[in-house]
Amino acid sequence: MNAPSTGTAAPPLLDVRGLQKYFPITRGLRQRVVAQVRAVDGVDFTISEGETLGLVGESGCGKTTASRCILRAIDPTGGAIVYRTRDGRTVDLAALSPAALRPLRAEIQMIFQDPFSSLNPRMTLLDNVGEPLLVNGMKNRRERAERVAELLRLVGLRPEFMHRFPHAFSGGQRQRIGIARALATSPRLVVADEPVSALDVSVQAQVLNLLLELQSRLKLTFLFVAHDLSVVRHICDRIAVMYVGQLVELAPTDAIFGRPQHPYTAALMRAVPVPDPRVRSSDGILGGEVPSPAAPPSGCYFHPRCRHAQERCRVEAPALREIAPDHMTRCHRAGEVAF
Amino acid sequence: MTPLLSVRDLRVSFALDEGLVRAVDGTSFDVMPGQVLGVVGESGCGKSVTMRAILQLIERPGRITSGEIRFRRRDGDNAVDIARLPPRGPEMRDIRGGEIALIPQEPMAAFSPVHTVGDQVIEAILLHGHRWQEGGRRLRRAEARDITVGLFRDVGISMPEQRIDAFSWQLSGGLRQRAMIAMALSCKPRLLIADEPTTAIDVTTQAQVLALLRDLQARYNTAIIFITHDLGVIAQMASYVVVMYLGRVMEQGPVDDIFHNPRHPYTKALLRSIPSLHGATRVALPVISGALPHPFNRPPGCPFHPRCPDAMARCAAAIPSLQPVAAHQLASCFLHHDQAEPA
Amino acid sequence: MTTLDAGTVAEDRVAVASNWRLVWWRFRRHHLAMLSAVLLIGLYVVVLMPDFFATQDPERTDARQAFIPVQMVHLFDDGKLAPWVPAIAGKRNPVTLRMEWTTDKQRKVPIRFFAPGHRWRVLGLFETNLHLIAPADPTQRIFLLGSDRLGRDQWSRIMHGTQTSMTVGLVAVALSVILGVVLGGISGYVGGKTDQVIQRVIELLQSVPTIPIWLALSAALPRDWTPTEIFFAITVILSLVGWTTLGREVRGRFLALREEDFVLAARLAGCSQMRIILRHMVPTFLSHIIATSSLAIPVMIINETSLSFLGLGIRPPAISWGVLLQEAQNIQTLALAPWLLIPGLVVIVAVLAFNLVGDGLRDAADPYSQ
Amino acid sequence: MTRYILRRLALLPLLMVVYSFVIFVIIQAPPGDFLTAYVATLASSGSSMSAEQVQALRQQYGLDQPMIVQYVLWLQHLLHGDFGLSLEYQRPNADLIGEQLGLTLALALFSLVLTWVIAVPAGIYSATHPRSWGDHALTVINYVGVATPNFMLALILMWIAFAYFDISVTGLFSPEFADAPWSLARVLDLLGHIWLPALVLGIAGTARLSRIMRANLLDELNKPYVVTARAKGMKEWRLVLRYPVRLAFNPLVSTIGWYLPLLFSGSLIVATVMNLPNIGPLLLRALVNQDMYLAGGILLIYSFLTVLGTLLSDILLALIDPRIRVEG
Repeated sequence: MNAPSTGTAAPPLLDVRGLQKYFPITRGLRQRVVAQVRAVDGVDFTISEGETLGLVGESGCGKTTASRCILRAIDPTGGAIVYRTRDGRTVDLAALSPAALRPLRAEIQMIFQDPFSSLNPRMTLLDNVGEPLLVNGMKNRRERAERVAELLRLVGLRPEFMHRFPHAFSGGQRQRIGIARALATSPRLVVADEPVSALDVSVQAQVLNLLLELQSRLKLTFLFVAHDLSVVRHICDRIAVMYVGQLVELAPTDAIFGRPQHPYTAALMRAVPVPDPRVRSSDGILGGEVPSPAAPPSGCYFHPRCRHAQERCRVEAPALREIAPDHMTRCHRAGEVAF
Repeated sequence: MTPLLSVRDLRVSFALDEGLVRAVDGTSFDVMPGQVLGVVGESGCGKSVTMRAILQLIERPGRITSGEIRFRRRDGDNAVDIARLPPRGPEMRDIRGGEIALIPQEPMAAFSPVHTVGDQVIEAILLHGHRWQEGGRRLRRAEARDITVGLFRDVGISMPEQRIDAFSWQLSGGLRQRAMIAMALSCKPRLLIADEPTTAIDVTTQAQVLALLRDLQARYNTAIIFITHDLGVIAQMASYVVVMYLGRVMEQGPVDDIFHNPRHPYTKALLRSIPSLHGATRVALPVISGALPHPFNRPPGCPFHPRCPDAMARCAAAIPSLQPVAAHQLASCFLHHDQAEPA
Repeated sequence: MTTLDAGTVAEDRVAVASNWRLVWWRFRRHHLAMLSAVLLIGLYVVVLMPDFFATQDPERTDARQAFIPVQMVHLFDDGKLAPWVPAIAGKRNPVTLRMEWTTDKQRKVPIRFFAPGHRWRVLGLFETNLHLIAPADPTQRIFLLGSDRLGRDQWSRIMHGTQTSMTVGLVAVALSVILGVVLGGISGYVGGKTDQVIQRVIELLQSVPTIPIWLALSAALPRDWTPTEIFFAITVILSLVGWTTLGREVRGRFLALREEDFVLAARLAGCSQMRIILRHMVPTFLSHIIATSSLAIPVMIINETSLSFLGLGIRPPAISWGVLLQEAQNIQTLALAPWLLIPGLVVIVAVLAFNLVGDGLRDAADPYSQ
Repeated sequence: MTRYILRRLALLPLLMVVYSFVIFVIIQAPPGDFLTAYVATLASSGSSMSAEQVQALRQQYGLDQPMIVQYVLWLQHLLHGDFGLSLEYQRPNADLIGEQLGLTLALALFSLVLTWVIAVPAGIYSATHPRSWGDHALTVINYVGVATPNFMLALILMWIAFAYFDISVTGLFSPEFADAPWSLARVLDLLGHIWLPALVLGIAGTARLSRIMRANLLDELNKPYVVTARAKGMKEWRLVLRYPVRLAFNPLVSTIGWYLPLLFSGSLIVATVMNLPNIGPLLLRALVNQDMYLAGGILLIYSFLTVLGTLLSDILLALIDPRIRVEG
């Protein structure tokens, strides 16, 4: 592990505390609120400068919603998102007005999942990649073109491409363009939302390599949202696992893969088919289905599917606790049994 | 052993306004009775089109231009050439659903949203009623309904009596795919084609569905063609693997040989480029350079040669044919033989 | 990291083709739509200067020249280029005592192209007497499409009717577009209560039988208004109901676009609301708006024609296609002078052309759909 | 489902109040009131009315009151089924409208049925045989059908019938049945006449509907569930009718919502041209003669019918689409 370890002297770049996002379910003509979908329900984590935190879970677990809250693409219902700016101030992103937020946008950028819908098809690469520069004050077109050329070279594309439109490029190339746009304003924190899951296997490796290379060259900090555990393991320093809107485990990559401290994490890892016919991964398949975040089960949300569940798990909701140094888990029985 | 299904030099092309797309360009492989054959490849490699061709479900502007799809309807019988059967004729309809069944990719879209799932399964049973009812009497709807409830129970759907009257959009992704599997199994097919059956569902649900398929396969000894882009799924499910790229078979062989002794540069590169749960982390992965070519822009010669690290002058000029390279392994690569496709 | 090989992307003009160029390339493939577009351009040239195409004053009446049949233009005489129309021969019907006219191909009335005739003003700027077609003898009258019961020249009247009807369609749609884009945009962008109110208004307007309401509104127009005032009132009335379709379309696009990744990317880049709307959203649905508008024009034309035909739209002395068709209301007259239906054919052709162009545009509007 | 219908029904009176107000404003808009027009009519026919008489009538009708009071008065009368008196005909408006309403409805409904009977099979054929000669022919017919104003079509048909076959295709009855009491023979005579105006009225709608059907069905035919059904081994035509056609039908049912207003609009013109017994021509005369309560009554009837039609089509849609039925 060559990234800086966490929780030491320097304060974190991002400190998310009790993040909540509820979506109301409305009925009828008067839009009466009948229920709340707790998409994100009290999530805490920190990200240190230069590290990559993986946010993992199955669809509907709230990982995407949480990452969009951090970007303030959507407004969180509650909680704080404390961010340390380039000039050393700490601000709560969750509390900022849109106007106060705008200057900070340059520091926090996003890489999208779908390389086809994330670029404006009616704008050339120069305009697509150069737009963040333009709205952040680089009005001179020549200057902008030079910077775009530099960015394209950085992500492995030819600068001459800048006068082309996105439709001229393949999925992998478009993903590079999206990365170039995200890097245009020299951000410090990059939220990557499933950046390789829409790509073909042979292209996925190219983009993963590019992300690793850019991180070490530009000292980037990544929040890496993904569902593919092998990709997450490959690229992340620490991993946060989400289940029904909550964080269930948070630990350094080696620790979590070496000795998961939550039964869901363990089941998730066992469920990944190993690309080696000599290794059979059949034991301990997780039964049942992910519950709806509009009506989660009592006690521990995972207890109906957990083979280690006891009476306590049914009634008492476990809190996130530190089971080993830097290793957090939300399980009553962690440490008692091996998962 | 004689193969159940034998595909020989299959070619399928789509005549689009912008030009001709050769989606499948000379594909050959066999499926043995009771075997799970894995077909793996990236987008545009023609794996799904090949499977649709086997069911004669290619829609205009696509058509099978040449090749054979020989299928043995009963043990000991001579095989019929599906590629020669009229797509909408009675024999093809009898094979479809009756002897070769399909598990599609998107269980959500694969059910009609305005008919109950039970209705759609019952219909499949009634269509091939003679497979359940020996002696000519037509199957009654109530009987088909009972069979469906049994099938639902078989594939692990709880409360099958209630679920049978549900609409597909009222079921979870996992249940939908189970219902789809029940429908595919409804007429005891000899061959099951699973077209990326777990791509649209989550990993824990995927594990359930894969376990179910393995279990059913062991119970009924049905042959399965399993199509996927996920090498992990292939390794866990298949006993024999076909690797496709741009409409052609690059390599095929027993699963262990493909994963531990790959011969074709494409297979090798593909296996190396996936991050695993065990390898070194945060290091550069070996990559396949370049991108998949646009379908209108097929390279001449071996389709993989522009991205191939071992490409030779000859690779751009001639197309290597699929030849044996080991006891049970075949590859189409000039590194291993010098047989070219006749021009 | 090595620079990617560009060989996979052909270094061609498609790569640097803008959205509008792609739309144009796709539109060009629809041959019928192209043909229709040329026809429409021709019609709008007539709109600009109907007098140039008219052979005489559209209001000139002559009871002795009523119901003259179509005088077909012939280009060649004896193999030489010498355009002419056949002369008219009249005979009084001994039973009905009505004049009945036939064309006599033996007697030729020579005509000339780009020749002088009655005086008119080009776009109201300067005076000229140049016409596309004029009889060689300026004292003579020719009736290329026959004459009506008052002996007015139908060809010239159709030219002037074209000006009115095509303009009504265009102006009414322009008003609808303004209303639709503004209200639909507000509805889609603001959302919430405003959206609900606008949506209910649209539903209310769409569930009303339009012709009766239009008739009632037109009937409410003061009798003493000038033709110009009536003209604008009618266009306003037409667009009052016509904007709803566009409003819905714009709203739908806004809602869909708000969810697009590239719009979110623009927001995250720090773009202002105004910039997102003008630079990202509007260009994306502009081509759809144009396509929908071009499909709305023919609807407006048919509606205007219907209202005028019923006597509650454009009123004489103003001339529109609908006004001309009032002459064809009587079946006995029609049996005598079937050419009075020709304005109707003009309506059909114009509407057909608009629909073909609109459909072609709609198909071409989204070059990124595939 | 029942709640959904009840909620929609509850909304109906509210909508009618809104419409009635808008209509009242419109019919009030012409300068002067109907008494002025009436006096003018009387004067032109030679008779006259004293100022006292006019004043008395003005009071009787509440014309000296502010507009909102007049509206409330009108609404009160309407609620008691009193549509007022026609100036021109000197008869109750309710009778005038009632005489024509049945045949107006018959024409619209007959046209609606005819439209569906022609458009749906044509649309299915076009979608299942795309780019065939039949499809191209239907496309041409559709384009021309949409482009032809229906009064134009009526004129052409009448002209051809009159000029070449010397028959009259106007009216809904043969002369001998025009004023006869209802009998089986009269109904048959009606059916023999009504199809032509119904066709003229429905031609544009038929063209639009069959294009919608074609587009919907083409969309549906590309959906994965069609592949699933084919993979079951179904017969092609059975499959098409059972799945994609069934689904393509839903958006078609919702077209009734806008198609009914279109039909009523069209029937006004067609009835005027073809001289049919219909409330359309009645409205036209009423508007021209400023017979305002008659016009208002007819406009209200039109609105009521279309609102009712939309409601029925929504209920129908909910009935055939489980996604709306279950969720709604």
